[in-house]
Amino acid sequence: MRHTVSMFVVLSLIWLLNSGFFTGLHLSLGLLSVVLVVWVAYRMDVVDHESAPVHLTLRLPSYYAWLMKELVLSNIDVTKRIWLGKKSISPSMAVLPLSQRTDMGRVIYANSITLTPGTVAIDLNSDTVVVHSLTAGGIEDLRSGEMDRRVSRLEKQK
Amino acid sequence: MLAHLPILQVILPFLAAPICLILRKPKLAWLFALIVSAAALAVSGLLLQQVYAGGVISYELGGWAPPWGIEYRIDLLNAYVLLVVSSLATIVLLGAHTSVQKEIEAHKQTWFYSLYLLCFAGLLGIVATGDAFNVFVFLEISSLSTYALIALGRDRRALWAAYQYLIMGTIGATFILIGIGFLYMMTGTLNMNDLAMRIDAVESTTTVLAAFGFIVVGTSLKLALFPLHLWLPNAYTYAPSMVTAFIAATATKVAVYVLIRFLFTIFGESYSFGRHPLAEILIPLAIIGLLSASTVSISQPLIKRMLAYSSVAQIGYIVLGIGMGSALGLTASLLHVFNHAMMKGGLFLALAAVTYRMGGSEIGHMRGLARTMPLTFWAFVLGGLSLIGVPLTVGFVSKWYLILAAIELGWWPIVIVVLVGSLLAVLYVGRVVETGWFGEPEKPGRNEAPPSLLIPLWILIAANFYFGIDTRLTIGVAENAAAWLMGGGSGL
Amino acid sequence: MIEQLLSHYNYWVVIILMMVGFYIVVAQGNLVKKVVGLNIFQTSVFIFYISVGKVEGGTAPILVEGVDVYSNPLPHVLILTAIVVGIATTALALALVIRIKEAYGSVEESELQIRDQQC
Amino acid sequence: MLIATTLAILVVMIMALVRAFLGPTIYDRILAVNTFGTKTVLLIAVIGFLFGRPDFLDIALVYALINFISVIGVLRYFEYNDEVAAHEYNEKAETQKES
Amino acid sequence: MLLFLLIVTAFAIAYTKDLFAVVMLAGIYGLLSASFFVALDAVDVAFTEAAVGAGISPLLMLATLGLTGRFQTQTKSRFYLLGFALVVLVGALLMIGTADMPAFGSVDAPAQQHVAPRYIEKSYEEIAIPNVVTSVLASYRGFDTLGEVAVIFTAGLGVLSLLSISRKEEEKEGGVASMYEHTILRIVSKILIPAMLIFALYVQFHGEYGPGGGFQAGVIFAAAIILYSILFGLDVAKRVVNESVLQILAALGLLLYGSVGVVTMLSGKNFLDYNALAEDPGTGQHIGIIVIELGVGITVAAVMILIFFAFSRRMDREGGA
Amino acid sequence: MDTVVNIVSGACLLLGSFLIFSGGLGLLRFPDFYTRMHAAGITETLATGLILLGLMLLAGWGIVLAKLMMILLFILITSPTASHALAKSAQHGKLAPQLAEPEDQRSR
Repeated sequence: MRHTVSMFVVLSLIWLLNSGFFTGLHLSLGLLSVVLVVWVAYRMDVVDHESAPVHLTLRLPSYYAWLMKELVLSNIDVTKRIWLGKKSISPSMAVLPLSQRTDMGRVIYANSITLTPGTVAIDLNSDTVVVHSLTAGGIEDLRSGEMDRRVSRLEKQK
Repeated sequence: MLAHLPILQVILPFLAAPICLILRKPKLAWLFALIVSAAALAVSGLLLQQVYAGGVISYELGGWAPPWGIEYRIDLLNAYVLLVVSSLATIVLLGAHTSVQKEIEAHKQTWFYSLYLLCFAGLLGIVATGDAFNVFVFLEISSLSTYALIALGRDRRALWAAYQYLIMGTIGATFILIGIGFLYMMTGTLNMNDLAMRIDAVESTTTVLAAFGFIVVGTSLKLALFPLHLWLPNAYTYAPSMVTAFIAATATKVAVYVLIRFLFTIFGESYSFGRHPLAEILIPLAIIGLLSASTVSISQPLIKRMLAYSSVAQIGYIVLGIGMGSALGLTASLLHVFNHAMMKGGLFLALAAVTYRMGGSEIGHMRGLARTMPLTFWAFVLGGLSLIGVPLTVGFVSKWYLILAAIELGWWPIVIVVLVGSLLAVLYVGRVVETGWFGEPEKPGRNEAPPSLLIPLWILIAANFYFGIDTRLTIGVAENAAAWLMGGGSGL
Repeated sequence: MIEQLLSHYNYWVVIILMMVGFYIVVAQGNLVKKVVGLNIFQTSVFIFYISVGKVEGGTAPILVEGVDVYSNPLPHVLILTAIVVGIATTALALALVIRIKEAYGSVEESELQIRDQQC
Repeated sequence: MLIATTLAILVVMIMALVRAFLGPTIYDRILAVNTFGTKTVLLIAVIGFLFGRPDFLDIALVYALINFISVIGVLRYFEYNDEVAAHEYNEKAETQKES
Repeated sequence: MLLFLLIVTAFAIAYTKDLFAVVMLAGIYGLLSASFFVALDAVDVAFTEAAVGAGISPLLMLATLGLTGRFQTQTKSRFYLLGFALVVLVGALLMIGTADMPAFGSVDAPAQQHVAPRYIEKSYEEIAIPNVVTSVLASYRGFDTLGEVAVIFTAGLGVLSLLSISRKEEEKEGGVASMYEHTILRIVSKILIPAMLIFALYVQFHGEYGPGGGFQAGVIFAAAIILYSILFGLDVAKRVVNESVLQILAALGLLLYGSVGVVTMLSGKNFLDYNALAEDPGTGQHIGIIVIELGVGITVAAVMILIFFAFSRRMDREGGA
Repeated sequence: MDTVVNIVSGACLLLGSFLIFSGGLGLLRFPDFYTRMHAAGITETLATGLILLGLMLLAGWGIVLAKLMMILLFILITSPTASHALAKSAQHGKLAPQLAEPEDQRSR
């Protein structure tokens, strides 16, 4: 039920933000649409903690703030290497452990890896992630495990 | 409701198609389709009557006055073609159930009727509309459904034929679209009547010339004029029998209508023939097509294919009439549109009956037909006579007018061409008749086609003779329409 | 001549696109590629129509305060319809291609012709 | 500034296009198409501002959406054909060795 | 600039033998032409072309390629030379045509003079919605749009009749490969799909104000479902949206559109004259447009999903065999 | 105030353009598929973010801002997902990355 409500809220928000029309007609059409979509989503069996991650909402912003910082740094790094040319890169691949317990957590972790330029998560298993990195240093950074810890902290205290 | 006749004409089969899909039971769908097309036939009869009584009918769709909205504009010419299309569609549909049951897989039968109605509605839409772009839309409805219908044929070559037709047809339609675009660019309107008026001012531009070229080539592709006819034989041969009967009788005729409409109404006779050597292009093509297709059809082992080539030849006659650019020639063409629809519809229905009983329509299947299926056989013979153009049949009437038109212009060689064409028709029809009469049947004993196929077949054959003798309706309408198109008459 | 070229440049481009598309349709043997060619051909016609509708200095024909030059909406409407027709044709053509592949085991025009003559 | 950005995006689009032509593997092409798609999204957004009608961002959103779906779709069909893929890879590897 | 890219892409398509790459390039071509439409102020068209030219049609082509093989054999068509001649001929005709054309973008070209200005000047008065394209599409030329829906419906039927298999055969078929084991995709799309659906419906109901409308909404809606079926497998998707229900929906959409016309006719006005729907013309037009756009949306979504299902079922069958 | 916003947004756009261009360059210059993917990555994260941010500043409060946010969010969610799917598929398709051993790198 919690998930249904949260999905309902999110969908309504999307509608309102897009629409910008607050007349009776549009609001009622919007309500109908949201109900329809929730119903379809129910049939699709996609309404659960994975599609409507309420429990994460509060912690996400601080994580994203940290991620942004990482993003900027790694962007600068990769850009530098592009201009420096082939010699400056040392592509490498590694299997890294991960400590998240839920799929959701793993996905956030893997996507964060991919999102930061210079590293791409290639394969995701239940306790490892295969990473390809533009530089050997990228792998080392990940190995230090800061990102891993932060993501794991996200999913704690359900 | 009488005021809404023009739109009812199209919208009846149009909306019946989705309903057909919902009905799900093939028999029910058939019955429904039949009732609807009979209603459409009635509407077209009423329309013709109204046009006779009160002149051109204009119907504003959506209540918007042309040229801002789309207009349906029924004059004598399209009322006549509407009648041809809806009567043929209804008659063919009458026999469809029996044949379809045998030729099309059970779970596809409702789709067949739905597509059939869409095709029918598309053809009617092309004819009824007074808006150039609307022609394109309905052209595509009818074409897409035709491709799908052809592909329902059992032989795998049906697929290939449908694909080829699709490619050619789409190129044709796109050419027409380019042409319409050019016209719009130069005139700023899409309404045919409006176009016709505004085109005079820009007549001398090369853009209009290019539009003219694209539209003529595009429609020629659709109507299978000689070098552009390559899609036709395969498509007709491998489509399900009923589909062949329907499209052979109507689809090319509607394309002819589109050509006439563009040449005479929009561009105007003086532009089409006065300014450009259209006659010098169309007539040789028509003649070559006529003679070569007739010759080819003599040696075809598949009777359906033979008739398909004969259709190409008959298109030759029709285009010949148009190419003359005279009122008499046009009359002959319009007559032949109607007459050819009747005879080809009849002949293909006869083949449908043969296919139904014998499982195929190769020359071998025709052996001894006179004994096993006498009624079907005689229907074929009589239809064949009409195709040859024996007096008392409709085939004679239209050829007679064509000859008259040629004599009027003093083009004697054309008279000879027409006669030679008839002679060739004697050969290819004669070959089938001979096999049917003298050949030994594989399985002796009477094995006549079921009445549900024989009735529509004989209706068409009878019509061949009725309109061959009582020519008041057809000639009257055709002459008036031709005169009007040439800018002489009043549209009555 | 140069002036003509400049003021009509995108019509010329459209012509080139049309020719390329048309060439793919008529001269390529692969059935799927023909369909792609057909798409290009049609799309070029769309571009042509839309070019006709463009008005110098105009904006999209959705009315707002303070703007009075709009591009011509009519070609847009026509092309919306034509795009739909195009995708409909494409879908049908591709369905046919799949069936042809199943029935003949090939989607090359030349091979199809050979296989048809055999039977 | 907007014009400069538009130009930059266009240039990157060309680069992606070049990558799509060159290949060499099919994955490069998919990558290029994906990049091309996101750049189109940006382009539409920027053009909207450039023409002073920024209220058409819906289109950009649709592009982003369609782009994602196509890439996923492409991969789905490619996995379906992955034997072909392996075959192609081997071929390419050989040609690379030769060169 | 964009045009130049278009040409390059078109030539590349002509010369590429790897059909997979051809389809990719065709997708790019779609995106390019769509961007070009935006640059020429045709936002609605761009919207559609993006969804169709870069989305649906490459997907369908890929599905076809999955079944028919990736590489084109080297042989050229028999009609190679003839084809070339034809192309040159057509090109020549086109070039002749351009000679007398009004210059690109010119304000006083005939196309801008006769019919079009009225739409811009009067449509707000008569129909009371700001998007002129929607006004013309749904009201002034509403019948064309009805035809367009019929075209889509026809195509859907055609594809079904070509690719369908009888129910008995269908039951025999086994499981279907899906990408369910793909964790990241699964979770991300679980979040995205509902958002796409709501976005589609937003597009559906705001066609009067911005770019968009029934057709675009239908395509996006279908795209979301298609994504779902790609990821979770055809069988699962079919359990969510039943095929026979889709067929009926496709028919109903068309009927809904048509019935608006019938209703207006019964209340004494012409076919599709929405003024018959309410006392006040503005309201009448608005109601009419909303209803017909809904009809368009339903049919388009249903047909697109049907077509995609038909294609991908063939693939699954092939894969299982 | 307006000028400040304009300058900041201009700066964002410029920087974004530079980054996006670098990414495009990387797409061309890098030696194999996997490394190119990283290059594409930078065009899709920070560069996109900056450009959209620049536009957001121009847009001011309103619906346009909301939509730009949505686009940004959407790209931030889908782009790594797509890259990941692509990489996984490439690996699945047995496309081996050209790995550089550190020593190897130096010797070149």
